[in-house]
Formats: sequence, structure tokens, C-alpha cells
Amino acid sequence: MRRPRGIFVPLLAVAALAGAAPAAADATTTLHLDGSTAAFPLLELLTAKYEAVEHHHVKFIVGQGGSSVGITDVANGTVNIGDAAAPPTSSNPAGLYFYPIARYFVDVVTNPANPISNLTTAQVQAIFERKVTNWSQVTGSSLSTTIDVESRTSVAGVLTTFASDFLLGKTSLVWPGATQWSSEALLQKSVEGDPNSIGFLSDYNAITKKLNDVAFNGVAGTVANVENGTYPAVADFYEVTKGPARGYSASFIGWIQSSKAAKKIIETGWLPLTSTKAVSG
Amino acid sequence: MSARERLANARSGKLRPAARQSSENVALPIDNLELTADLMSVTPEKADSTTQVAGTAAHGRERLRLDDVSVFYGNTPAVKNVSLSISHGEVLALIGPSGCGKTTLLRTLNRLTELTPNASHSGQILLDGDEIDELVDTDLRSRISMVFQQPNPFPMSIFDNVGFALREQSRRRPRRPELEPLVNQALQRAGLYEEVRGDLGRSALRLSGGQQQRLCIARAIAQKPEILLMDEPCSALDPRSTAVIEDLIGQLSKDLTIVIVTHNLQQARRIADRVAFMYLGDLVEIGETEQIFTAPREQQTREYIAGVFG
Amino acid sequence: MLDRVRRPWSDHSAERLLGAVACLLAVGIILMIVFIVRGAWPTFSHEGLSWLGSGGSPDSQLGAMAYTSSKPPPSAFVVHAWPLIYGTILTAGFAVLFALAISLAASIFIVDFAPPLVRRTMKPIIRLLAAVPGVLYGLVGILVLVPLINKYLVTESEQQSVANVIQLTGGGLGITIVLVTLMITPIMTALITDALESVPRAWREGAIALGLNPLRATLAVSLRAIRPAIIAATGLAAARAIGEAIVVSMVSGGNSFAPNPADGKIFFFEPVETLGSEIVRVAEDLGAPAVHSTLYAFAALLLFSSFALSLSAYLVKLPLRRYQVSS
Amino acid sequence: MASAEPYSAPSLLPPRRRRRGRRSSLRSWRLRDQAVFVLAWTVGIGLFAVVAALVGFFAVRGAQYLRPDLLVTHPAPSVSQAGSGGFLDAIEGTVLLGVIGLLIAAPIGVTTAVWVVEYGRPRWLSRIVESTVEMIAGTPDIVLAIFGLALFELGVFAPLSYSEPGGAFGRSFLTAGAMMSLVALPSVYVATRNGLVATPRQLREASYALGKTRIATIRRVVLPGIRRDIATGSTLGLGRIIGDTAIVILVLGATLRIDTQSSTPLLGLLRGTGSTLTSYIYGNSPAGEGGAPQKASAAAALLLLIIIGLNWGVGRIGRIGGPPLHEPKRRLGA
Repeated sequence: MRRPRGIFVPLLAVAALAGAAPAAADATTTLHLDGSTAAFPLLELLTAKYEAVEHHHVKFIVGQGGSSVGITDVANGTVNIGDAAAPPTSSNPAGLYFYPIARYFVDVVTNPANPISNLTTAQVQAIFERKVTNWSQVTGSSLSTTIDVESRTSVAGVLTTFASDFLLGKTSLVWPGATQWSSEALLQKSVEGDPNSIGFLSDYNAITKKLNDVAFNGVAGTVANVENGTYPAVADFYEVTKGPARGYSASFIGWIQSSKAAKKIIETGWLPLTSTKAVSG
Repeated sequence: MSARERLANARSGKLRPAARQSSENVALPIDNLELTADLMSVTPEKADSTTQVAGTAAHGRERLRLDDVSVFYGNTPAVKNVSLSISHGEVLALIGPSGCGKTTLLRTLNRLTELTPNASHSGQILLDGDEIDELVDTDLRSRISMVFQQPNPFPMSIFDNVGFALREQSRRRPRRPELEPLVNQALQRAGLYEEVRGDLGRSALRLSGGQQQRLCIARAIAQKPEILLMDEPCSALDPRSTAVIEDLIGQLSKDLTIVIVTHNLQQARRIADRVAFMYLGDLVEIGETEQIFTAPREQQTREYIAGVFG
Repeated sequence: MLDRVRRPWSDHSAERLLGAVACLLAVGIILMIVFIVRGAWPTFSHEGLSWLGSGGSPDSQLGAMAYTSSKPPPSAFVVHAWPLIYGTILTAGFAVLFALAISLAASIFIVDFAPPLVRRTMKPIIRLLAAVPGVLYGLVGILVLVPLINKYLVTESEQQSVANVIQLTGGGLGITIVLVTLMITPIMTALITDALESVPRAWREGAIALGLNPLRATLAVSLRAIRPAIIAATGLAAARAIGEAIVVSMVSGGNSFAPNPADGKIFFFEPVETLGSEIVRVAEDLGAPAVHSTLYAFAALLLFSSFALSLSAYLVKLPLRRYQVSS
Repeated sequence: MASAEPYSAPSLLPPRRRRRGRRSSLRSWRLRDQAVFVLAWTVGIGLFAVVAALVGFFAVRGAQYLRPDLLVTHPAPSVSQAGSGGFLDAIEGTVLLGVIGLLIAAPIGVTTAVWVVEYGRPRWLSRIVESTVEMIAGTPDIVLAIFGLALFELGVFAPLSYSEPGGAFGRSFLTAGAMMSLVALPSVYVATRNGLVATPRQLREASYALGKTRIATIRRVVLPGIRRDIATGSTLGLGRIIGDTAIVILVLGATLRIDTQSSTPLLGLLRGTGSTLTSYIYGNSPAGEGGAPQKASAAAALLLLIIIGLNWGVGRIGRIGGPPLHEPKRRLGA
């Protein structure tokens, strides 16, 4: 009796795939990373470069479960390094070390149809706390429509950074009726499609998209202004380890913080560090 | 008293006008029911004005007339050039071996063949002189009702089954009190009332096979059709139920024209006034029941009746 | 025959083995309940059932939780999930209602009216629609539909009228309902079409032979006969609808607001979040213990609701097997 | 007189133009029926329009952005869309996850269906098993994903992914495949059960009459007879696996590339992490961090193409080989 051949075709496919899988060289160490989706693009670049530098003796697996997932994973010891987009908070498990690897800064953005060039601290606060509801109340805007406030879900690192310098450090000041996006790109799409909206994005996302960057108290959000310390809302990405970094993790983090190659990669979309001091959580 | 004798009584002139009248007196308390209007508009003159064709029975005025009717499935003829005529109040049995086109012919009479995508027919079928293709299909089918080989009660209560056509056909849904007398009457005519009257809300699917088939008959006659088509109504039933249904056919033929397809020669002989024998799509012979069974004209009929083939 | 050489597998042991595999599934379900309830336990033990109630914005409450310590005190677990539960009922309810009407009409069209060629094309199309990954709908929603709604359907005066309560940006209850409807309709249509096709021909033919028009025959007999199948399909679709997370999180307006029916037309433009979409949105904070427990509590609620829906669907269609109608 | 023409003209042909009998006019129908009739046609046409719009949208996007080299290039980390490579790994991940999910779901689904239909004693137990499948079918995938994560992070399951002293990573092709099998299982089960129920009794009786045991009959006669149903159910299940996003993101790790876990050829791959087309689309669309929307559109077009292909395949399966054992009842909602 002939068996149903169709069911066994998949078996062949498995075999084929297994054969095609890259056969790793011997004596390879694998480092597992997991965490921030925001830091993911940067980490992908850095790990790829580091693999090449180390002649493939170190291999990386980089997941993107989200900052908190990465922190939990590293605390549980299921990954070697967690990636975080915000400094440690009191809800983090104890004994974690946060190593800064790069800086990013946050821009306030509006739709190109509403080309506001500058906002003051008071204006930003009034808008995000919903003390003003209409663009006609905002000097510098030619619109007379209702303002759409685009924010992020409560603990997005970018929101924390934005609030640190624009909203007296309190994310809770953001009007609860604001739209709260779970990713930068959703917020960016929303601002792009809605002329009445205002939001904030990390500069890496803001510069690549066709949005209007708003200067803050007369200072434009540029790398130069961040470097000379006039622009606020700057924060770090962190690599997180359980206890002080050791072994391969330590060398990888050290390489990011000090090598020229890493610096070059960071400069493609982020800012190099000014201080490499670790923070323990 | 045999079914045959009862039938003879039923046909003896005296009874028929009364029966006819009764069916007209029960005017449906439902406005807008086209059926009522159709019943009233039937004029005897119109039917009488048509010419007699081969196979016309002596009794009653002509109701249904087939001229050179052929039915096709795709390009294959299933019924070939059949001409016959059916009169008021008679029972016509269609007999013949399997696949001879009896059922197809029957289904053509109320245009049920239209449900088969590739079926078509030629020739003329006239109901009281009107080409049936010119009649609105729903009106035609409420005038020419049908009972199927397998009892097919709907999955609902007995009451809802019998009241089904009355309820669903009218533009306005009649209320239960309006329907009740009509449903009871139909059940009585179908001889089922006594058995089920205590519990009309029971599911029709719980009835026995014979009861189900009588329910289907009640359902078919509840809207007072003029002609009842029956497609081997007893073939799925046991002998006792068959006898009950045959009796019922005798009763019904008082005020209904019945065309019945049957496989069972003895049944045809018991209940029919006239018998038509079909073979491979051809109408071989049609005549009075006794004549067909005792003195068939055609060789094929004789052989079929004698059981040489079939 | 080589089989003969081997010792024949006894029927008894075969039955046991097969039964054991089958029971594995039941064990799996129990495991799932255990794990999810275990994760949700802190919320249940600290909050009882009061977290199902209303009061404040779940977004803010979850946000506050993320900043509590790694060993949060009971007071850190305070959440009032009613806006999310209400949002789930609202979106799923409307979507199921619309999907029911559409899928009934579509099934009738496919089974009874469509010309053979159209029918043959419709069926794979329905199956295709049922298989389209939700994320594709979400993509079209956020890229095309939400900006269109914002531009053409929401007026400035409407935005201004609720400006102090909530903002209308295009995404919201209406578009969410539309997309969820789009996602569950094919499933329902497929199930109802199957059931409709397995209605015995004799019933429909019988009704037509009594002089009913074809549509009336379908409505009065076929649909009535498959009523349990319709209810079952509705139950399954409702289970899918309450659990739809990713698409909802993309187009629902990004705020755990409770839309107010008294607002009339604006009601459908007000943002809304469901239990599932809130899980997706806040999943990044799963590391904070209080958030973890709260999200598991949401998942538990979703799990039990979907179980209840699919279980009642199963029980409703059991008697159908008597008529050999599709189940 | 009584005789009709017994032998008609030799070549009887149907009427050249089929007569259409008069139908009841729509106006004579009940108002509600008229409405339903209009609705039925509107919806029928509307569904066509929705599919056409959806396929059209992604066809245009696909034509714009889908290039053959994307299918054979590994994804690469990059700030710019141009440098981000193709989605070979996502395609491989989709195939691999589908195969693993199906390899688990098909045997369990078929076995369960066989037990329920052919044995099913005690009855209460078979009812429980049946309702379990229904419950699995209704469970939201986000809940399945969370369950998978919680389950496979237990140390017991460490061999399925990899472990550090603290516990198991819990994310791998094996663990995601196990969860995906739950997504595909109801389709396999329902199709198999329908096939079994539709298998004529005579077939089994013929086998019993030859002295075969019940299980031998099932294995040698019944199951081969319904292999088309099983294949159809499996294909539908495969479609559901391929279309799932939540489980991939939470339980497969959604890493950019397929990352093998060790140098052992097959096991290393199965214990490794990766991504699928859906997670690639999600990650590169606004819902993720939106790195490469054009690549996401291209992948979406490809995914839709695969789904269309699968559906076409389901249609074909029923027609392979000889005539089926039972009336081929093509169900939509298996």
C-alpha cells in the first residue's frame, strides 16, 4: 500500500534546510543578547562587525523582545547581555550593571504642513499637558485646528528621555488622552499622515523621515548642538549584564566603548559616548 | 371496500361538485395570496375549448395538456415527444422501468427541472390552456404541488410544516390563529390529524416514515393545489403505511387531479384511473387502467406488465 | 505480506495508545490554564476581582506599575481594566454582528445565487481571505485607511467638541470594527457555507416545489435548519474577535479610552483598546513584576472568555450531527 | 388513439434557445426578502472588491519593491534601507517553522481524530477531547505565545532551546514550532474527522471480513483512503502557521538572521532562533521599529503570493490521483 507521499515531502525540506544551515566553525562562543527594539538596529550592526573583527570566534544571537524582557532575561541568566534604551529603574532586579554604549537624542516633530520652527519649554508643556487644545493658541503655527498629541506607551525609553528635559522629568504629565503608540515608527507614521499632530522621536528616526524638526528654546536638534551641550533630551543605550561584565561580554562591551570601528558605526545614526561609566541597578 | 371502489364512488358525479365547492368556500383569510385569485379565475369554458388529443379520458374537463414534450439533460433526451392530456379529478399513474423518464416528466410539469442547471425542454405544456412557462413559477408550483419519493419533512414542528407554504408564500406572514383551521383541515384530509392532534408542536422528524409522508401530503395540499404530483410516494414505506397512503390518494382524488409515478404495477392498478407506460423516454402507451393491464395494445407494454423486463 | 511477520498490534493496546495521545491535548489545555493563572496570581490575590471594575485609565495605571520596585507592594497592583473589557466587548460585539450579516448574505449568495463560475471562484477567495495574515490588514489600515478617515470623516468641530477629553486622529473604534469584521467574516462565511451546502437537497427542493421563491426557500428552511451551525460559527468568530491583538493595536487610536455612545457619530472615531491590544502595546514592560502579573490577568480573562465561547459553540452544534448537517 | 409515437425521430435535439420560464418578480417578494436579495449580491460583489483591492495593493507594492535577489540574500543590519539585504532567512524560517509545526500537529491531529471517531470510549472523555480541540481553535495566538514563553523558560525544557545556569532561553524553532502546532492542529483534526466520518462503512466491513483487526483496518484501509483530507487539513494548517505573527515574535526570538545554537548540524538549527516573513513584515513595518518599509511591502507581497499558492494547492489536492473513496465533499472551513 502506498503511503500518502504528500506528508513526507516536508521531511525532505527539513533535511535540505539542515544541510543549508551555516555550519559553525569549531571553538566558537555564542553570546546571547535580547532587549530593546529601539537599540536593535544598532546592536545588529555592532555584532556583525564584531563577529568579523574576531574572525568569527564569537557569534551573536540578538533578539528583540523589548527593554524589559531583555532586563528580565539577563537577570534570570537566560541571556548574556540585555539591551536597554533607558537607565535602570527601581523595578529592575538588583545586581545588574548598565554599560552605556551610545547616545541618542529626542526631537519634537510636527507634520511638514505645520512647519513650526521653534517651541519654548512652556509651549511644549502646555501642548503635552493639554492646556492648549488648538494650534491657533500656539504662536508660530498658521493652523487653527485641534492639536493631536502623539505620545508613546508609558515606559518607552524615548518618552522618559523626552520628559526628562521637556516635562520636568514626569512622564505622568503627558495628557492621558494623548495617543500612545507602542513604537517609534507608528508614531512617525501617524505624524506623517496627520497635519494637526505633534510628537517626539529619537533623532535616528526623525532625520530619516520627512517630518518637521522643531527647535527647542531656539536650539535646533542637531549633532553639533548635542556635542556642544546646548541641546537637551539626550540619553544612552545600555548593555546590561548580571554582575560586572566578564569574559566575552566584557570584551564586546569594551570594544563598543573604545574601538574606532564601533565609533564609526555609531556615528551613522547615533552619537558616541562622552562617558563610559557603568551604572548599577 | 377497496380503494378502487372508493375511487369509483368518488368519481360518480354526485360527489365532485360538492367537493369542488368546499374547496372554494374555504376562502383563505390571507390577503394578497395570489393562489386564491388563481383558484377563482379558473373558467371551465377555457379548458373545454381545447381540442382533444390522444389519450384524453372521457371524464372531467381537461386540466393539463402536453404537446410533443421532450426534456433534455444537456444534449441527452430523457423524455421524448410525449403528448398526453390529464383531466380534472383523475388519477394518472406513470409506470415504466427505472430511468425511463417518468420522474423527469413529472418534475417538468411544475418546472422543478429548472433547478437542474443543464435541463431544458421543448414542446408545450398547458395548464388550463396556459403555457406553464408563461406562468410565474411560484404561482405554478402552488397550483401544481408535489410529494417526493423520500419523505422530506422540514426540521420544524408538525404545525409549521403544514402551515409552511401558506405562511411563507404570502407577502404578509399570517398569524397562527389564522392558520390553525387551514392546518387542521389539511391534516384531516391527509388522515394524520387524529394521530398528531395532541401535539402539533412536536418535531416533524420524530414521526414515523409513513406519518412523515402523510405530513408531506398534508403540507402539499394545505395551500389547495389543483394538481398533485407524487413521485413514488410509497417506495420508502412499509406495506401498512403504503396501504394508508393509497387510501388517502383515493380520498384526495375527489377534488384533486393526481399524477403519480410508481414502480409498483399493482399499486398503479389499485389506485389509477388511467395508466401511462413509458420506456426509454418514450410514452409507449396510455389508456384506462383496466385496458392497460388486461388488453395492452403495444408489445412492450404487454411484456413489461408480464414481467419480461423491468 | 510483511505485516504477518510482525506481531499484530492488538486492538486493545492501540486504542489505549491513541486515547493517550488524544488526552495529551486536554492535559495541554490544563497546563495552559495553570501557567497563565499562575502568572496572573499576584493580581488576583491583591486585587480580588476589583480589577475588572472601572476607574482611571489603564494606560496610566500600567505606566505607574512599570516604575514600581522589583518586589512591588500590593498597592502597586492597582488596575481598573473596565475600559479594556468594555473595548473588547464593543469591538468584538459590533464586528461579530456585522460579520454575521455579511457572512449570511455571502453564504446565501455563494450557495444559492452565484452562477457556477462565480461560485467556483468565490470559494477559494473566501479561503484566501481567511488565510490573509492579520498584520497585512493592519499595514493597510495604518498606511491608508486611518489617514483617510482623519482627513475626510472627522471634522474639525467634532475634534474641538471633545478636545478636553480625548483626541480624534482617525484611528479608533470604527476602523477597528471594520478590520476585525474583515478578519472574522471569511471564517464565518466558510463555516456557514459548509453548513448550508450540507442541508439536504430535499428540504430546499421541497420548499420550492411548494411554490416558494428560491430565496424564501433558503431563508425559511435552510437557514432555520443550520441555526445551530450559525450560532457555533458566531461563537468561534467571537473568540477570534476578542483575541485579535496585533491589528487592533495598530489602528485602534492608541489610548485605552472608553468610547461614549452618547457622543453619536464621534463614538466611532474615539480611540479604544482591547485586552489583547493592550498586551501587545505594553508587552515591552513585561519585565516589571506588577505589569507582568497584570498582563497575565488580561490573558487569563481572554483565555477564559474564548474557552467559554468556543465551548458553547461546540455544545450548540452537537445536536446538528443528527441531521448529518456539517458541524 | 391511445398510442403515442413509440419511436421518435432518430435525432432528437434540445431546443436551440433554452426557454426561461417566467420567474416571480422581485417586487412580489416580501420587503425583507428583497433587502436580503440585494444584500446578498452586494456582499458577493463586495467581497470580490475587497480581495481585488488587497491583492492589487500588494501586487503594486510587490511589483515596485520585490526583486528576485531579495529572495536569496541574507538580511543585513543597516541604518539605510538599501543596505538591509533581502529576506532569505525569513523565508527559510517560515518554511522551517511550518514544517516543524506540521510535523507535530499532523500526527497528533490525525491520531486524535482517529481515536475520537473510531474508538471514542468512554464517551465523556471523547467529548472532552473534542471540546479541547475547539478551545484550542478559539484561543487567541497572543495567549498561546505568552503561554509558550512561560512554559519553555522552565529548566526542564532547556534542551529545546539552550540554557544558562538561570534557566532556559525558551526561544527556538523547536519551542515556537511546538506552539505553532497548536495553531495548525484544529485544521488537521477537523479535516481528518470529516474524512473519517464520510468513509463508507462497507469499506471497513470488507476489511474486517478479511480478518483484519480494527487498528490494522484503520492503518491500511481507512487512513490511506482519506489521505487527501489529511493533506488538505495540513495545508490549511500550514497556512495558519505561516500567517501567525505573535508566536514568532515572542517564542521564536525574531532575530534578524537564523542563528544556530551549536555546530551540530540539525539540532543546532532547531535549537536556534530566527524570524519568519510575518515577523519580518511586522518588524520592518511601523508596528515594529519600521526599519525598511519597502522591504516589508515586498515581503508582504511574497507572503500573499505564498498564501494564494497554498490555497490553490488545497484546491488541487482534492483532484490528485484516482477517484476518492467517499464523495469529495469540499469543505471551506476545515
